[in-house]
Amino acid sequence: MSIRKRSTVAVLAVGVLALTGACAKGGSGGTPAGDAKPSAASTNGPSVNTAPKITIGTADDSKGPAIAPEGVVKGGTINQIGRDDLAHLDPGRIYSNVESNFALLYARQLTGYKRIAKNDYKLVGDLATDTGEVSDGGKTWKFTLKDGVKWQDGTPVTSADVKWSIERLFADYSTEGAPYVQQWLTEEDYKKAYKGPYDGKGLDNLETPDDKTIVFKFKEPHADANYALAMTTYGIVPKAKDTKEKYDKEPFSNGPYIIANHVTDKSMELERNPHWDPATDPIRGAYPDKWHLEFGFQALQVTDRFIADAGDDKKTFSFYTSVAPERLQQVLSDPTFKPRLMTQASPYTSYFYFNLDRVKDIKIRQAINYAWPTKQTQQIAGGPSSSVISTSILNPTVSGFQDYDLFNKKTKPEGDIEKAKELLAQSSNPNPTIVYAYNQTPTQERITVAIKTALEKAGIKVVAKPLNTKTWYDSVTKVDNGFDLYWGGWGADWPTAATVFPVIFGPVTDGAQNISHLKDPAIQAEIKRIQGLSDAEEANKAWGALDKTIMETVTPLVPDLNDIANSLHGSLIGGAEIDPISWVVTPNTIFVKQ
Amino acid sequence: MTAVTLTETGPGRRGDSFLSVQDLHVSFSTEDGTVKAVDGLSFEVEKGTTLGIVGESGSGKSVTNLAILGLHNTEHAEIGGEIWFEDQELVGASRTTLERLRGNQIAMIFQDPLTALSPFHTVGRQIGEVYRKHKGASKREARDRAIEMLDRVGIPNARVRVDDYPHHFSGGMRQRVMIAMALVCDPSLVIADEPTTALDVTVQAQILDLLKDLQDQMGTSIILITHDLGVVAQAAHNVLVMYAGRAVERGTVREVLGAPRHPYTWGLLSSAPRLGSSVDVPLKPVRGTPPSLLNPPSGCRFHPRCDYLKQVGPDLCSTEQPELSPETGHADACYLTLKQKQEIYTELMEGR
Amino acid sequence: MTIPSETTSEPAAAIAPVASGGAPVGRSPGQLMWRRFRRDPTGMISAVIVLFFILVAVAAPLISMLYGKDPYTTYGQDRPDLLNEFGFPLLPNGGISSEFWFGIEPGLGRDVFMQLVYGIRTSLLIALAATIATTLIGIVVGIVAGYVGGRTDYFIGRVIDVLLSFPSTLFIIAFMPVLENLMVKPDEETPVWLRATALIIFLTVFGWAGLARLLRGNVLSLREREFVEAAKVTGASPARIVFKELLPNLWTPILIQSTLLLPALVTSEAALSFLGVGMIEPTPDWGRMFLRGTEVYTDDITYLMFPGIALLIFVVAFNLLGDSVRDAFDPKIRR
Amino acid sequence: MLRFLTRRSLGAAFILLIVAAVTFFLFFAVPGDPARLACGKVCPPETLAQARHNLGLDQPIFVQFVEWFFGIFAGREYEGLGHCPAPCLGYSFVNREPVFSTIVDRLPVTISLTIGSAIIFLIFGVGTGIIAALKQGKPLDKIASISSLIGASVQIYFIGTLAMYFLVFQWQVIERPRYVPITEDPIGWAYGLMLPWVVLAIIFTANYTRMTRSTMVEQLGEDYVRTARAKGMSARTVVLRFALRGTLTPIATIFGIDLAGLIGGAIITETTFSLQGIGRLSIQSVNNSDLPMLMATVLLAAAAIVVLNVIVDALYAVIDPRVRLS
Repeated sequence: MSIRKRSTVAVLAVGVLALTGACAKGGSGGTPAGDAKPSAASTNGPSVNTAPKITIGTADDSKGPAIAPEGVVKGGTINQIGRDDLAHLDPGRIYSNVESNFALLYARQLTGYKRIAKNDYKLVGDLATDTGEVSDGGKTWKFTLKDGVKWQDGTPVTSADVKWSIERLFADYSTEGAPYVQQWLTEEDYKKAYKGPYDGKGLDNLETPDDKTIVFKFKEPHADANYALAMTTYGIVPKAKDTKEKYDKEPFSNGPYIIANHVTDKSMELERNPHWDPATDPIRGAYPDKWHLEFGFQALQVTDRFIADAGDDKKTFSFYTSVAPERLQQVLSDPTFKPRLMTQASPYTSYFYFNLDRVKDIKIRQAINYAWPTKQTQQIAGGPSSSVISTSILNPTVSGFQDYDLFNKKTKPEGDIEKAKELLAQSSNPNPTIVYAYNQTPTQERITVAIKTALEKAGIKVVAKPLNTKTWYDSVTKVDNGFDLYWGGWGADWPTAATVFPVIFGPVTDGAQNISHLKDPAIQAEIKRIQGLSDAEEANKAWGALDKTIMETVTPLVPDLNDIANSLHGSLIGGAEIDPISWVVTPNTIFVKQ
Repeated sequence: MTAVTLTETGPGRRGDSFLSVQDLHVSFSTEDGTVKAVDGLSFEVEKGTTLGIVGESGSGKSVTNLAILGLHNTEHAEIGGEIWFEDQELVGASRTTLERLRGNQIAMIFQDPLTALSPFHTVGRQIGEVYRKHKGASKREARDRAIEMLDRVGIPNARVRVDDYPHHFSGGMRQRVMIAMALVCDPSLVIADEPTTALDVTVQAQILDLLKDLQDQMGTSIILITHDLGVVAQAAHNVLVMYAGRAVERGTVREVLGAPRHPYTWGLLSSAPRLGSSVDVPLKPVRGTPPSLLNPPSGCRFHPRCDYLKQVGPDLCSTEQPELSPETGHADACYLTLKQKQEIYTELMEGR
Repeated sequence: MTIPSETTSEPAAAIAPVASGGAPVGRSPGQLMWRRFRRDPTGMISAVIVLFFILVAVAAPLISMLYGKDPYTTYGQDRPDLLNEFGFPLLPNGGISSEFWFGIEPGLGRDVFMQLVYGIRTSLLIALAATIATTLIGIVVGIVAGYVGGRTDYFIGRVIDVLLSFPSTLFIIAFMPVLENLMVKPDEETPVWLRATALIIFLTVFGWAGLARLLRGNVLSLREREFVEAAKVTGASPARIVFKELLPNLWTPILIQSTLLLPALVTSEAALSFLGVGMIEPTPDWGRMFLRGTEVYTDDITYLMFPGIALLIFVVAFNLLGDSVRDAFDPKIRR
Repeated sequence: MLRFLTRRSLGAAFILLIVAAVTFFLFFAVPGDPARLACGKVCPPETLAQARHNLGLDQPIFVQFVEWFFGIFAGREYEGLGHCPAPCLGYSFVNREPVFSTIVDRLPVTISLTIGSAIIFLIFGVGTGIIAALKQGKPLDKIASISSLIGASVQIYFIGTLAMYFLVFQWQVIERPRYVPITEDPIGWAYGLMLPWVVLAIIFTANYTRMTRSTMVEQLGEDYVRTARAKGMSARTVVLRFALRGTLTPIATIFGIDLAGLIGGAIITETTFSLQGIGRLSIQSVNNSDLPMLMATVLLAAAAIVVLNVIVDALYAVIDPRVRLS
């Protein structure tokens, strides 16, 4: 009995399946990118990018309660869904923007940013009565604690707690936090200088004359110490309740909420802290009664739940999950989502740095800037609605930013090949070879293809070096890394250019941030000069001007695109806004409509 | 020598014999055409007697008996003719009636005990399940019955061995288990398909004696299929010689072995060594090879291998198919006259 | 006990010729296999499809020349009228048009038809190389273990056990960088073949154990057979025994296993690329097309259909061919 | 049987030790320093050294392995994180949670995925195989062979994504798959995992149909099956008690391998349906250079393979009494 005949039909069946499958409706029309019709996203482009005005607030501004958003409703339970659980809850071990933003709910610092109105912020005293008194030419900072600031068990917050919180950052278990105040109090490699307070020895240049006052005595003048102390790393921890490593799991709250329970990677509940007094807190609104957070959801899952907006999802938002790329087109072209859509450009900056030790000829660097396939890379990253073309070193959100377009990236985003060829002709090597190293993710792989095609059109040979996602950062930050061009990003820890230029053009050592190895004496002198200026306004204006001079005289980098975060929230969520400084949805103004 | 035409299959039963096979046709459809394995076979079995069916392999012996039990796969096999068992017609019988019959009234013993028993079940279970199925016995009763049957067929300390698996038994023992399994429901007919071929001579004798004793005790009639004349001589009452799907000679053991009338039977006998004959007389096997059943030879199927075509006359054998005659008693299917048959046979005998 | 043996006797005059067919003609197993294979329609059809795929892979540059496009140029980006602002093809059905027969890739805008054609090359090359390597190692180790026996057999047996206990996919994902790092030379560009060799090495390392164990079993049983002992008795050297006696008997299981192995390796290569450890841009690769497809399927399902259907037909054809070869080679094994 | 089990489990333990050792030492050959991830954006050398010490990476690799190994049996003392109880697989580099509890937390998802799909593909696979064998050559046999052929050639990430696209998004026939613990809501559990089960089953069913069909056809030709029919057993008993019994051995072999693969974490399925199982956990451990988690997931997968091998071998003896446990 011939069994073989039976499978003749198999081949035909497969053929039929192929025909039906291929002509299923796919592709999706929409406006051709070419004719640059301003799409929904780009119209609100400019407002997305206005710099938040940050000024220093007075003692009066430091008084609570926080300014409420219109239509605010108190009470109810607010839900949050996202992918990752919070890796650290101990303020001293927090450095990422997501964890810092979340820490606002249970940890307070000496100073903080008070929201006056959209894009209008003031640095005010949080636990401190004001933003501190500076003396001794910027070396000594004195803060006085407000009355009525208490821990969740009712005990008052004392200056001893503040001193302890700073000293414990030197202990061996705490390695993740920011290093600034510790370095200013001791030396660059602060962990060598002091081993933490647990053996009874404290820092002598950190004085507590009485329960309410704390005095910092730095080795050198630091005009923006009050900004630095607003960082979550310097959140205050109770001396009596410090459980060292375990504190990272169960922090003791002096903020509006207490962490009721936490199942790692699954869920977390927060309840009100009875001893938190709104009158002492100018920053946090704390309108909902309860918080319920859930983790483990991919971007696509979160987006679909917000699109559906069913049942409890109406009272749900997500701290940092932006609309999944697959849904961007659907969400942005449908006006009904507008009231539930938050859009905010990234405060962080990213560049394609040249290795100035290897790419010595400025003409070549400028030619590459002209030939850069900005539009193509923008298209790969999801089109004009998910990233904005940037032409400067400073991010528009940094105070003192001045806009300029030296290499007409905005007028010819697809790359000006003729201008590039012209420059290359005048340069020392008309068709140079560039070793371009990139972090090997699927998107970066595709962007590399676009860069290679564009630069090769201008006669520049590109040698692409994929680096494993884990080793990419280490190998790029080595001084003699053997590459000519590589991606690098930096986020200002507080919104002044003082934390940008001195860092990305600072000392050139392995692991440091100055990966373009810019050692131009004139530029470094100018940076030193501006750092010394005491008046903030004047300093910011000078930083803005320096931005343009660096790009004109050195062109150490090609500015990368600025990502735009588009994220949705439930229809019954009010006061939801992506904080322009931390680029995460702020918990201070959010509330649940009944 | 008139060709006796058999009456067409009459409506009612023919003869009062215990089992009557009438004009049985069994053919299989294969890729290369239809194989006519059994082409018009008729025979009878009397109650309590043993019928030996003899023939070369491929002569349709086993196919016939599988047809009796209706074990052929109906998709590929067409079965014609009638089989009457007591007063039940089997070819047309429904599946359920056949199932109720098999193992209960008609049982079968297979040739190779090594593969015929399930390796996965204990001997007791395999015997017991027949008893439970047909007699509705409980597990306990079935097990006792199995032990009793194992004793009967001569397996030592049956109470222990009942829980052993087939591979724990030797070839002979396994055949005894087969027999125990066949006879557990006291069937009235047992079909033994070459039960002793796979065994050595000493065990073969024991098995045949066992069958004989059981027949005497329970009166079961037996169909013994074999290609070994010695076995037939020793165990059977009547003999049926088959060749290429048809019966060529039938009669009692004494008639067929004593005074065979069909050239093929002569051939069979002359190719079997005789105890008495002298050692250096060469055995004379039958010339040629068994015919292909795809397109069997015309006329008498044996004519290509028969030495006596001349005596019958010009090409009668190769055109007309001889029928088994006479109706009852010692019959054969050959155009040679009775006298010619006796002369040739006696001449053959002197030669030995 | 009459054994119907064939003897010629004098009065043979009237013997009719043996009724069935002409005298049997002697044929080598190869010819027999080919005759059975030719008579099997499915086998032939699948062989044609497989040949078609191989032909397309070999003639890819020719097709690219005739079709006028190549898999590397990003058409969608160079010409503004192809992709909309979100990077998806403007025309429906994934941008299928007379110019781009299978449409264009969302984002980079490369031609899907050419990606598929060159994709066959990548998958087939890697899978073929890995199959050959796996089969060779499998044969050598299998025979050595089976034939030599004793301590080496025990040792090889344990190595096989350990190898089969590794979770291979997870292992490849975790340790691909290790192999890559060993082979990369800092200055020049990472060559395409580097990633391919790494893949082949990993696929082979985890592939040979199964075949080796199977062949060891076969060799163990063959070793006991009389004809091998006979060869030994005649003083044949072990090498002669292995090549002249054992190997010819192993061709059937070897061929059967390799026809099974090839489609399996094609799918695992695609799976590894899907998981991001396979071939990297810009080498066209089906697995990576799948990865991209699953990212954009909600907006452009057609892009996912092409690699899906292509791989399905490719693997079905191979499986069918494997079935027919197995059947032709060893009809006793009823699938 | 006992002697067999002890001898084989010793062998299994030995294999697991080798797998663990190879994974452990190979981990340190992967470029990149895991400590770097546990240090902030700006990471001065001393802090990096501190981070490396906290993760125990500053000790020689061999010492780390020995400590890790004994940790499993005797538990381990961690500086600052306290005692990690007996089956201590260490603390994850990422969230400093005991790895063992994370594995225990994620295992139910993978187990549910495994059990659900296994039931489906066993029943349908073997079932269709039997029917195809009984109805050999008939149209039903043809359909079964075609579907099993296509099923065996289809890829999870293709058919899974298609199922998601058509069933979940386009026609909204079924909700997006998610995991609901069976203890809380059994119906929700089944409903949530139905789609992944079916998709997984489609691929595996194909193998079982082909395997059962070919072995069953062989078994039906066996003498003892004919004897069974000759004994008057009903067709159903003949197939299920006799013929099927013979096909169990090859089915057990491939079932052991498939089950081990599924327990080790169906990486692609869990990614396609975004289920937080062991598969996803293993990928995360690779991406985050999380050594303890990687060791745990690799060990779990290897243990599943090895244990199931022993079980399958023991099963052979149960299925076929002729097999003696050598």
